[in-house]
Amino acid sequence: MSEPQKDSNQKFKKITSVFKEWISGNSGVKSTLEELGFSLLSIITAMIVGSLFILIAGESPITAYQALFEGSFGSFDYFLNTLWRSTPLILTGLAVAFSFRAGLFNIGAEGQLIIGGFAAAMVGYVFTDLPTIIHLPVSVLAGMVAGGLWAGIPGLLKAKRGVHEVIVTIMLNHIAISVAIDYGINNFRDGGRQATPYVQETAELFNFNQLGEHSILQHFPPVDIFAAPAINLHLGFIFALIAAVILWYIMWKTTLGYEIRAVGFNSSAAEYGGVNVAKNIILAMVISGAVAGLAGASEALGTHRSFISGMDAGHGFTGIAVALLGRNHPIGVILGGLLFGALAQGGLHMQFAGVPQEIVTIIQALVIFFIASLQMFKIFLVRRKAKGEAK
Amino acid sequence: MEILAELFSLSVIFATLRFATPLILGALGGLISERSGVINIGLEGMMLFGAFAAVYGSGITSNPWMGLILGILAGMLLASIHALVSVKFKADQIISATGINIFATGITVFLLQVLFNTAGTSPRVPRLPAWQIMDFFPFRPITYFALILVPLVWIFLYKTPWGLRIRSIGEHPQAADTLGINVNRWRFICVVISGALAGMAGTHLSIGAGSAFVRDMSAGRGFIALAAMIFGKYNPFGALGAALLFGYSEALALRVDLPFIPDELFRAFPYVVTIIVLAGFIGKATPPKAIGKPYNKSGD
Amino acid sequence: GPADEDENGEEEATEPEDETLQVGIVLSTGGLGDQSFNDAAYRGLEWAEEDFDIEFTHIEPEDVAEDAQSLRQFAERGYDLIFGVGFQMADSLETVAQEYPDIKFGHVDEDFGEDIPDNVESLNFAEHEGSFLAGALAAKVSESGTIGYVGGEDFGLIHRFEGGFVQGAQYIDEDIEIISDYAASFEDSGRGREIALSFIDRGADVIYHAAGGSGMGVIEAAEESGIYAIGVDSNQNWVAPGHVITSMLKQVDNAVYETVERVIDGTYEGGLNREFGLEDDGVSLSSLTEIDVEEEEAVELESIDEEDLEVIKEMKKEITAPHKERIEELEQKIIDEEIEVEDWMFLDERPDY
Amino acid sequence: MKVQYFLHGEFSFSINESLEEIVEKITTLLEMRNITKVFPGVKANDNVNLKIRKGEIHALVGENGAGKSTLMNILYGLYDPDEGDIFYKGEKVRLADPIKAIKLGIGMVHQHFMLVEPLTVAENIVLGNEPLNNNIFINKKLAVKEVQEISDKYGLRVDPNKKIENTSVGMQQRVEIIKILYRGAELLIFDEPTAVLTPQEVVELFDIFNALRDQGKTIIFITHKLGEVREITDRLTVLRRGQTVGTVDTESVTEEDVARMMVGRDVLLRVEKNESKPNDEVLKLENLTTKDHRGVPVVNDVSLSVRSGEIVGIAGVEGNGQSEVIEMITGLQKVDGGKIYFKNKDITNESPKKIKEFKIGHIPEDRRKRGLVLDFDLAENMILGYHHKEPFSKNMRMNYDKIYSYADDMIDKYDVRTPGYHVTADSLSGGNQQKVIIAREFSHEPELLIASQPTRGVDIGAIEFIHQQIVNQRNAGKAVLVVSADLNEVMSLSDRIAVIYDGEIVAIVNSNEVDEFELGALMTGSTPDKEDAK
Ligand SMILES: Nc1ncnc2c1ncn2[C@@H]1O[C@H](COP(=O)(O)OP(=O)(O)OP(=O)(O)O)[C@@H](O)[C@H]1O
Ligand SMILES: Nc1ncnc2c1ncn2[C@@H]1O[C@H](COP(=O)(O)OP(=O)(O)OP(=O)(O)O)[C@@H](O)[C@H]1O
Ligand SMILES: [Mg+2]
Ligand SMILES: [Mg+2]
Repeated sequence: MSEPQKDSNQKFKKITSVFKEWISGNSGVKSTLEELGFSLLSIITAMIVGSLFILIAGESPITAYQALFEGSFGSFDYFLNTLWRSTPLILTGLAVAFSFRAGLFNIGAEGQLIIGGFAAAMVGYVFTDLPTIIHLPVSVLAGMVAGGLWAGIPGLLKAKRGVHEVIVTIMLNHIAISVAIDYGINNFRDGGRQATPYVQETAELFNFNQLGEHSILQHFPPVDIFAAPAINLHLGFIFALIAAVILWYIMWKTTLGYEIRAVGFNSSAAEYGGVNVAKNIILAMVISGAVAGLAGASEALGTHRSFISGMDAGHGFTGIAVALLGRNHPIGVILGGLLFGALAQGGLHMQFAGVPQEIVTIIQALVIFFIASLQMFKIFLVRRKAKGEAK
Repeated sequence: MEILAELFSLSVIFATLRFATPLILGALGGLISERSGVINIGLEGMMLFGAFAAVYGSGITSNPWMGLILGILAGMLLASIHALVSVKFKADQIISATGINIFATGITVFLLQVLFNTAGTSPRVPRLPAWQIMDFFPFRPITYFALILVPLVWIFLYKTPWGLRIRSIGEHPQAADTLGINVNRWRFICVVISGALAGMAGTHLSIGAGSAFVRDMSAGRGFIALAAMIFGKYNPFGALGAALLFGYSEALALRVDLPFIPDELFRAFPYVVTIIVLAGFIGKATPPKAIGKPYNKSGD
Repeated sequence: GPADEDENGEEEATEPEDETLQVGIVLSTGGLGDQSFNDAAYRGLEWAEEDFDIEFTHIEPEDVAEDAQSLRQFAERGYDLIFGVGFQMADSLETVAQEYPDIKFGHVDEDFGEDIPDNVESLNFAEHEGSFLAGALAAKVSESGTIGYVGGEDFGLIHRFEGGFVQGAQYIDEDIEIISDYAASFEDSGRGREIALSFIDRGADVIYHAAGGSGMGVIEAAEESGIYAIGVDSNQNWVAPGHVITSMLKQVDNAVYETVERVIDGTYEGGLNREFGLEDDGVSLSSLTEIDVEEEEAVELESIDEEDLEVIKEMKKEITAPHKERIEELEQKIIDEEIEVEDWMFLDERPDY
Repeated sequence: MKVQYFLHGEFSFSINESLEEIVEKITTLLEMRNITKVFPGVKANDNVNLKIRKGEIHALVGENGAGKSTLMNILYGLYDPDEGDIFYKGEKVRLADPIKAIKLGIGMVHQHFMLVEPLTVAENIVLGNEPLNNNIFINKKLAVKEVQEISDKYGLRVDPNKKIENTSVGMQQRVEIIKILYRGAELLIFDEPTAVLTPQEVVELFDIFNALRDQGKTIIFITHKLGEVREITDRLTVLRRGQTVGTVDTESVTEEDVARMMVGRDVLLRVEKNESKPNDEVLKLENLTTKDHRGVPVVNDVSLSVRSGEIVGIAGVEGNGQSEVIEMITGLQKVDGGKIYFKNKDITNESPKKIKEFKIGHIPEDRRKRGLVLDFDLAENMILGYHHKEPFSKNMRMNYDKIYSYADDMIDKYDVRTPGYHVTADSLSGGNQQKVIIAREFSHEPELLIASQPTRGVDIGAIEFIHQQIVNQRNAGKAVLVVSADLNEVMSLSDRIAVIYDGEIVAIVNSNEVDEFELGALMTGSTPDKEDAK
């Protein structure tokens, strides 16, 4: 603190090291830009191909994309709602990415999200006399714990029994639906909604459009811009960002992260290095599941104020794509989540322009294909460059 | 006693086979792809797209056999995308297959709207005829195909040179490469075959057993097929056994009321059983060694 | 918010013109093609478009999180009348309606109770009453003494169908065997078919479904096993000619049409929960004796041919016509409140049967 | 003028070529001319020239990363050269893929075996060229028969029906050889075939080489062991940093000459060490036993002690239990019977983490599998096993500043050839990977150092360095336990040698009291009393 110069230098170092780590080649900012460029290029390519489908549907791609962009970034409200839509995607993306780093494929984020959402909503509903300061954290934690335990099952089986985690997580996705939706909602709902009862106000995640109502904040003029009822953004988004930072910190700054990555890359070497492989596999799955559970809690307590059937909306699977788009790095995952969130948010506006909403789904898939395939193009370019340099 | 009789009644056995049909086909498809080293969690999407195309084909030609062909072709088409992205362009196989699944949900509903002007259930179309064999077995053709394919796939994998090559490619692609076997071409072919089988499974859902396309009608069967494949230890007969077990528990669940277990939870029974069996008795299903890794010849 | 309504409105290509009534409808997830209330509500607007000076736009939210946004988008774009479909959307609609007191709203399938906002008209249907008749007919038609019910997802509204059906069947025959199960999905026709086949294995010869796309499987199973199915929501008699003895019609189309009509007339009354039952044909069975319009339409659309129509005619004559009087009698009794059909929607514990 | 030459193919001569040139042309089977191959960031081959004569055994030597494997992979059609031409039997050829090479009669036994483990020997051999029944099914019988024939003809003992995963390394190598003979190879390339063999197996391999040469085959032989070059080859070519240093007749040079050519300076070929001064007992194994998954003992009743200030070597043919002994000491494998004492403390079945804390350093036998996380950068690899300790971390927080500066130091001190600590271990050559491990294990000043195959696949320059480091440890009063398949290494490093056979220690001898062949005999179990027992 006494040496601000040095302090900021170190900060800069840290920031650049984040980027460096993001790029596997460790070759610095230049290739980060390249990376972004390629992602952008593949998104553009996907949209060009997507426009073929729009033409098939008999609409104008230009109008459609204008609406898409308008709807996701066209106004402050829309932008905030893009953030809102990306919240569960960032969280499931982080969950999947974290497990990937440990060499595990958590295809069960979907199930963990469901179980987490259900647990959070139940805790949020059942306790009636708790103050917010206790009720909210307890409800959120309930979701994380439930998701974590749910993911702990495949972790445990993998670590102790060598059972492939993919098959177990697929099974658990189906079981989660049975437990939380078929059985859970059926036994706890009141009224005709296919949902658990609304959670108590004390367990609701704070919505940004309530900022103006806050006793202290309402005197700040800028707070007004949040006042629109159309804004759905809630505290869950902040949780997602915090989760990204925490996971990044765990993964790259702690011995736990070091050990998890070692196990992920080479469990024999990790074992040789004194790492308890089984413990780390279980931990990695539990952490991953807890984050997916947080996604469920955030949707249940923030977006729907209850656990509602259809709430998962395939976020767990989209999370796989988000994680891979983001190269399993928290920053990449946030960007990937934002992209898919923007597609979802803007997709609604595209419908108003007469384009079937499935276009959004198709574009999501195309983005995945092109990001993946353009990797090839990049390798080609890099090789060309290397050859040039070597000569 | 009645329950006991029910456990092995003909109707349960028939229902088991009906449930198992798409699972067997999916599992065989997954098996061929994964034996060559390419993970195929895109079976779900290929099934769904196959189901749609079969309805379209049967609808416009009024010939369900054309529907079958189109269903198979559709599965192959999606599989070629998966192969192109993951084998040729060497992208991560899981990301590519995830893309396939997302794409299939989007494209089927999109085409439903463009072609049938509905987003939910297609019109009914001519379905494959029931083939009564010996006045006894009451199945649709694809069920027989699935059963016949099990030994065929087994013979293909274990008795023919192609099978030998495929197995070696999945275990040690460099070894195959050094003997002049074109690893990536074979992988491409295997993925496309798996798409054909998944497409056939989807066809069974839409115009084999049924007669119309309903959005998202694959309803997770592709994933269950994958589970059957792993559960069956990457062996065609093992996959058959696993698919039959899953089918059996589903068939039973619909017919027998078990005491103590709420109905809704009993639906999860096959999945729970699978986990318990995997954890307790069957032990490890060892996947092919080179699975999931794109093959790079000469560092290119 | 409402403040920047103008800004947004101006840029839109679909800016509503002044005279024409602009109607928006947000369908519930599952969307168009569900052969149920989404389709029916949409159809009601199509009719209205033919008869009145209106334009309408529909939106299918990608997931439940989009409901409120979709409604609000219509409001922000200055639509005059906005419909929401499905009980899952009710809370969203209530919120948005309160934000835009000057816009009129309509909602299908949820009773808002006393607190209904002044600018909302809710359209509700006594599915249990219609299902009662379906159950009664099933019991009449069944020769085996075993009938079945297949639901889609397992929740309140769908229990209402089940409840009506069970009560109707038991009214006719106290000892009738009724088997029921839920497909846990509105889209899994494969499971719907297998459930129906398992019923058939257990002797069922009439099966009623309230299972959306999964119900397609039920009808297919009935057709291939040579037993009878009862359709739901829309007229499904033509789907498997000769095997669907009737359909429990839920006239969402009429109701929606009439709401538009009232807005055009200026007789629209907000703050009202409308109930449509047997009395006003809000729910009913399709004709047990005559060919219905929808069945004729199906021929025009070439979904079925004349021969199929003959089969339907024949079936009606042989199978359902003999029970017409009894069913009509029951209908009257319900209308006269001589028979009280219990609504199972809010039951915590469904009775054993 | 065109001449049909009886050995191979057609040659064209111009009238003004000298006789020498013509003879050269006729006897040359293969010529690689100005070959250049670039990998991202590396010029693996830089204008390399190589001429191979018909019927010779030609050694290709050079340090790790000199470009030997790359050159051979180009010849076998696996890599496409960026520049340069290949002439085979006088004709310019383009080797687009292995099929082309195989058709021409070129076969290669790769450094890492190219065998599919769950398949049988015969299946591996016929893979890609399967004999058929009805044009559809593999004719297994014929396959086995053909394999048997080749096996008989060249004296290559294999069991055609055994699965590869159940065969010894030596047999796997013979399978590789049969694989290429089955395809009618004339020119056989061997990339470091002896690295994994026992002395006896090497002798066998060389017999095979001779038999092949007698049958008119030509052999290119890559090795790091100059004794082997001396023993079996006719000529040798040296590569250094991707370039050809030269080709010479083996007889005309000494090992020192070759070593100098390879590294560009003088090299110490023998380990220099003085008399050992052993002190207290540091490690004591008492009746150590472990069983495999079938319950068969793999290590049986092994007792051994290592004192401070001495190097004890374990000699043995691979697969006789030495790996398990090491893994039991280091906590990586469960001990089923017996005790392990470290400085009189019972450490039986302690966790690997605990064992590390006792200051027991371990250089594992398989650096790629155990020793390194290949996808980690060097810095992270340098702290593997010590990552939870200060200064690298505190309270679970990693301190990367410290880690990086430590890694820099280690790279300097242990002469790791790398652009920096930020590259992944994967991108280093084998020798340099080994140095990373050595740096890591030595820098924590172990009381007991366990070194398993410390120089396997490592070039002479690096071997010299690694051996010196090990001797330094011993001189500093540390206890050292060395396991090596390389007899030379065991003999020159160790003060005492324990010979292990079939899971049991069959003899413990002073290293200056035995010779290579006595040891070799002990290792294969042919001790007099053993034979009596049978
Ligand atoms: N596929 C590849 N991609 C990138 N670089 C490579 C590749 N193969 C080899 N190299 C690099 O090319 C150089 C030469 O490698 P090569 O394998 O030919 O060496 P070598 O002489 O066989 O070494 P060793 O004695 O260790 O086997 C090395 O610097 C190596 O890192
Ligand atoms: N794709 C690659 N990129 C960079 N370097 C590579 C690549 N593939 C191989 N190499 C390097 O090429 C060199 C030669 O590889 P090779 O397989 O011959 O190993 P090696 O150095 O001989 O080690 P060892 O014999 O101990 O396994 C090694 O340094 C290896 O790391
Ligand atoms: Mg090499
Ligand atoms: Mg080497």
